Amino acid sequence: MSLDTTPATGSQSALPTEVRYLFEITRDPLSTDDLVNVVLVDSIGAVVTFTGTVRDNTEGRKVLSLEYEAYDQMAVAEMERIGREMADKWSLHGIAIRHRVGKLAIGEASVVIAASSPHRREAFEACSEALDLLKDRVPIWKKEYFEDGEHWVGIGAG
Amino acid sequence: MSLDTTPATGSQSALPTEVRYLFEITRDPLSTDDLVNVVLVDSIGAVVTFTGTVRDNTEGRKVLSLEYEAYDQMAVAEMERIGREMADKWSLHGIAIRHRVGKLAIGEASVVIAASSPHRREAFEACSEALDLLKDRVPIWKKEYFEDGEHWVGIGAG
Amino acid sequence: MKVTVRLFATFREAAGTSENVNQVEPGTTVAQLWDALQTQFPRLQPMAAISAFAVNGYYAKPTTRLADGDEVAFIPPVSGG
Amino acid sequence: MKVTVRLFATFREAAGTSENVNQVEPGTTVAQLWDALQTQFPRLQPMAAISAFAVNGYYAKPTTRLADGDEVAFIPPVSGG
Repeated sequence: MSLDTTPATGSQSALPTEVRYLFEITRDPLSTDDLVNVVLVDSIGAVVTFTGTVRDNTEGRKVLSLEYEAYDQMAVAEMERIGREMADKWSLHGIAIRHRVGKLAIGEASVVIAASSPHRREAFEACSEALDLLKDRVPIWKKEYFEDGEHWVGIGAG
Repeated sequence: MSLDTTPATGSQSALPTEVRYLFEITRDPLSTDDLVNVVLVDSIGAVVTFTGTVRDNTEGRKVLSLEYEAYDQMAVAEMERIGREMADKWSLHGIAIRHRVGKLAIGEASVVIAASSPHRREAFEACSEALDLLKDRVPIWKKEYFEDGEHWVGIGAG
Repeated sequence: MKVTVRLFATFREAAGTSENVNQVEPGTTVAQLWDALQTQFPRLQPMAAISAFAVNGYYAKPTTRLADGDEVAFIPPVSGG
Repeated sequence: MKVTVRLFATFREAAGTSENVNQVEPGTTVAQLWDALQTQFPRLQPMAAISAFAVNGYYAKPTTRLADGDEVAFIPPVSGG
């Protein structure tokens, strides 16, 4: 867990002098409100969140459950690199990323990202781009369980 | 209050046959999780939310509080028109908009929008566009209170 | 015939009322009713040009003709969100 | 010198272990360690080409030379989110 407030180097915004950060891997159920509250400060007017959930199907095939595995320390470090990059690029006042690992049931949340800024465009762009970067480079893996088997996503047959 | 599930006319998605909707004006504090839970169904993998909050400054001027007023019935009807338009355009499985009225303190949420879809791009686009349309046409007005006066936003001096 | 007028935000404050029942002639347009309200509530006059219009909860043109029992709203620039 | 190997997901299952301490010569590269692991755990061989590499929590090139005590992770295609 990494929760702190540190100077926003390179931020173009005069306010605030501190950016709110949280980057975490957890085995517990996720709440979107928890992350909204991390990034919600008086100087902002917009919070955008992404909540990823376990879908009951993939490419027409019925999914029973998912299991996430992470390289915990590096995943948190990589999320923090992404978060600080987004905070600088989009002049955020806060960004938080929490990813759940372990076995998840259909409809449960696997990841929540929250980004806050004085204006809405920056918060939308930052949240969307943080998600793209997370999917591209944070060392987390997803195993899909079907009625007739299981496989690690993105690895081919398994 | 308007909470129902109705056939998604024009939706290109095979799943689900029902779209989750909620459109509401309230005087009570807002929770982002409440709206996530409205739009979260088994067939989706992505929920994007926007939470608007009361910023402590506007154009360099210190804001003490805000007051929102709505033409309640038309505001709900207009939010519903926007929500159904977004659901059709972006093949959403759920969209919810709740706007608070009355006097709000700094840091409190004035509006929450949540959009859900199987994939992330549609949820981001729908949430962002719904917000633009809301700001453009939903009959809600905001009065800013400063240390030395007050005015209705967008009306000029007052 | 009678129509119900709804006024909000800066219009409500200028007129000193949020709701008003007006007696109008059949065939009256939204714009004509708005003119009549400017006369009735002179403090609305400086804001005459910034209004949008709604009839029964739908945005309407100034040329829209009113029917008995209509609810007509005069809508200052919105600022929700 | 000694390095700690971390294996995840499909690599962990193929090797039957998530962590392994390997004795390597000074100057050994990440790619050479990966080759050695293919020999040690033949079930990794069909997946050799899909790995990315990290040293001490940072993505690294296959040509990166290892130091004593390094933690080296072999990273199958990620699928978080």
